[in-house]
Amino acid sequence: MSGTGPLGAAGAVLRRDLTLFFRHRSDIINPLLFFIIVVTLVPLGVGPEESTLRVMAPGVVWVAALLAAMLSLEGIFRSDFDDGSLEQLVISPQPLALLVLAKVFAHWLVSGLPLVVLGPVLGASLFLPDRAMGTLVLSLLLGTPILSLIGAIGVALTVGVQRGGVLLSLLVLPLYIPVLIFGASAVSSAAAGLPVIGPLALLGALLALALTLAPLGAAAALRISLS
Amino acid sequence: MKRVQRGEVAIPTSITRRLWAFFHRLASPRYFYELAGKLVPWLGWGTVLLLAAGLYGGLWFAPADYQQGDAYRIIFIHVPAAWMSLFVYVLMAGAGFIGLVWRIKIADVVAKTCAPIGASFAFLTLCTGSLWGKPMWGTYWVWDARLTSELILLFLYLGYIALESAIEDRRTAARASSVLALVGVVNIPIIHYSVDWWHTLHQGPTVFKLGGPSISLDMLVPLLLMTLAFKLFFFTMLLVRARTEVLEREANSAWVRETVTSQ
Amino acid sequence: MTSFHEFIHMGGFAFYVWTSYAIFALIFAWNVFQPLFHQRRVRERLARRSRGMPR
Amino acid sequence: MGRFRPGAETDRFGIRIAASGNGVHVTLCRPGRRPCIWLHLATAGTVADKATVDDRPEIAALARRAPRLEARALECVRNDRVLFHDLDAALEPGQVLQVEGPNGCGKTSLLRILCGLSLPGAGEVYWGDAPLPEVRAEYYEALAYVGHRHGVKGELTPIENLRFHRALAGGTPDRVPGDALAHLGLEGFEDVPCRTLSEGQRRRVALARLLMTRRPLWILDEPLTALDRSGVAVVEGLIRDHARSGGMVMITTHQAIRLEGCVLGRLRLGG
Repeated sequence: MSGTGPLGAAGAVLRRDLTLFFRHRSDIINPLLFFIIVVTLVPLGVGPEESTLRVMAPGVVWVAALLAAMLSLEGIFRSDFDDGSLEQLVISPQPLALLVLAKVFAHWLVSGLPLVVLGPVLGASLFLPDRAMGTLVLSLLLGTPILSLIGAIGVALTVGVQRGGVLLSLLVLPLYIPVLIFGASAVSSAAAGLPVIGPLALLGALLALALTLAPLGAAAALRISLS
Repeated sequence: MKRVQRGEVAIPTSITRRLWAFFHRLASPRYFYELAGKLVPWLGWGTVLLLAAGLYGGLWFAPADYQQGDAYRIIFIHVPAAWMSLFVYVLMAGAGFIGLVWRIKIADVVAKTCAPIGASFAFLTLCTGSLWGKPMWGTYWVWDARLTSELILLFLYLGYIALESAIEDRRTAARASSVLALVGVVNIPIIHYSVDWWHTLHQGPTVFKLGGPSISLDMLVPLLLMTLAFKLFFFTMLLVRARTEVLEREANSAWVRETVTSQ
Repeated sequence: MTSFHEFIHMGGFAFYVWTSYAIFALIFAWNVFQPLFHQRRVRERLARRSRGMPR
Repeated sequence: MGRFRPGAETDRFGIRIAASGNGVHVTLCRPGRRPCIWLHLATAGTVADKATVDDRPEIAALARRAPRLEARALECVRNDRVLFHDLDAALEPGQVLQVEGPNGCGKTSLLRILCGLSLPGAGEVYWGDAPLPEVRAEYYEALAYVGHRHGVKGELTPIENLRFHRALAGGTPDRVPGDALAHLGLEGFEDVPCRTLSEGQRRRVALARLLMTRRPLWILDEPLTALDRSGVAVVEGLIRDHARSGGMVMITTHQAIRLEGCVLGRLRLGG
């Protein structure tokens, strides 16, 4: 076997990124702390009454998850760009889109999945009814990969720009709106006992679209940003 | 001329060759600069005429609406601006795509100069929309599906302009923002659908029919005139901005030095 | 529209209609004059630069 | 801390987290099946490392296409400054081409264009008489590039860096990470995170990548920076061996490199 094929390379990228993330824990922990803090700010601002918080719970948890996911996007390409290993990825014979998908998957495992796990805990703190917990987890499970995938395109576009953080949020947030709408409405429908299959199906469709197109877009954006 | 059988269209090769030659020459910045220079006055006067006719028709000639009285006259700038803001974004994405794939410099120039005009249209749509909302819905801003989509479109424009100006190298900036415009144009229908879906979910469909069941002719004519006027205005200012951009990009070439110092 | 007074009054919605058209005029004016000023500035900069280093 | 032996059968189900000398690895063991490493955060010496390559086929023969790099009428403009214009260059197997020129004359830009990383303003790069965009995958199988930013991850150890590079690059494996590092004078530093190494040592780890897979074309952007005398000698030896066995090297450096018995071409850039 003359060296590993594309899948081997993608696996190597995934393992390397996970190793890097686990050796540099602060990149993982900070967005999660941000997620928790933002959600705890809401009752302080709006008032602790259960009635108001219960109505706002789905929206608050989803907006906080979206912001936390966006905060951690820098970690996908920034360190590779700084030390030059991003160029090695671009000139490797393996398809760049697949390597980007591996990097985004590693980033999601480290930043998106914890949001899914933390979601119900914070939902409960906002008096989200128990019957909505399942839908909250499912909607976050479908939604956070889309956030990472679309965010990867934004990060790939702004990787060459110094202080690209604010610019990244301006590019990426409008594209996050459909995910927010479907995610939050799925959870609020569940809270109200309404059927949730509609918004969740639409989230699944967005995920399918993002999974197929986003890596190609991010790969093209990377080649452009590096040139 | 080859005998044309029924049902088979034979475009004489001379026309296709001339068409291709035209586009090919258009790609050369100098030819584009001169052609644009000749077109701008004509388009400018056309815009002025159409605007005058449209405004006269819309503000003076058209009857008051049976529901809203004269407040509806804002549509004569609100609706054309909304259509144009979407049209310009799609045009920008198309020009970006051409520039990205075939590396035609003029396409990048057109894409870059489209953005500010499109953004101003989107902003105009939002302002007139909220001013129109006050008499109709009682508040300046209501999370109506169309207004929210327009607001998001404005953010897409601002994101495009911010990315274009953030990257120093001109060519990289053009190619990066073309990718962003393509991603944006794919997302516009999704955003539009999701906002409509979200709107109907929370507030139910707002029944708003423009001026009764069917818009009367003397309302429709000014609207079409204004839409044409907006389109012509857009192309005029696009060419003006594009000529400046061409001058800047071709600053090193001799013809630019000559045209700049000749005036 | 019959009289000029009615035209100004706009059936009670004068403020909204005319503010909208004022913003419309402002935005169109900006769209017309900003590029023209920019073009003049660019021409002057390029003229100075090309006179500065005649090739 | 037992050394991990792949392939050992286990009868009980569970996740074993073994912290070995250089990090943690999490192994998923399933009864009756080989334990599959679910999260492999560090690598103990696994069997796969000991791959040795006995025969050394002629390097140039590795490229599917007749290995010949050529640039025709290249032009590069960096924010309105023309760095070079109408530039032609060619590189044949067995040749070393040194790109010289003052700082800021576009040496790095030229190399990045030849690597296909950035687009030339005008002109075209040919690999085996075919334009680069058409044979991009083939070209990248034949190219090894060490740029100004050498691409060594500070958090990983040299061994991990090289192993990752080999998995990424694919192609016929040449030396084993341990040997490559030893060749570059990095014995004893194999398991130390690269951020604790000096800049010169990190540069050596990057250059050790060249020994990991056999590539006909090397493009090195100032490989001698931060290297001491012994490092420079090692790199010159690498280039000499590579060129002698039919490989091609394009190098930018300010120091004069001594390459006896190799065809050394010079390409002058900038005034």
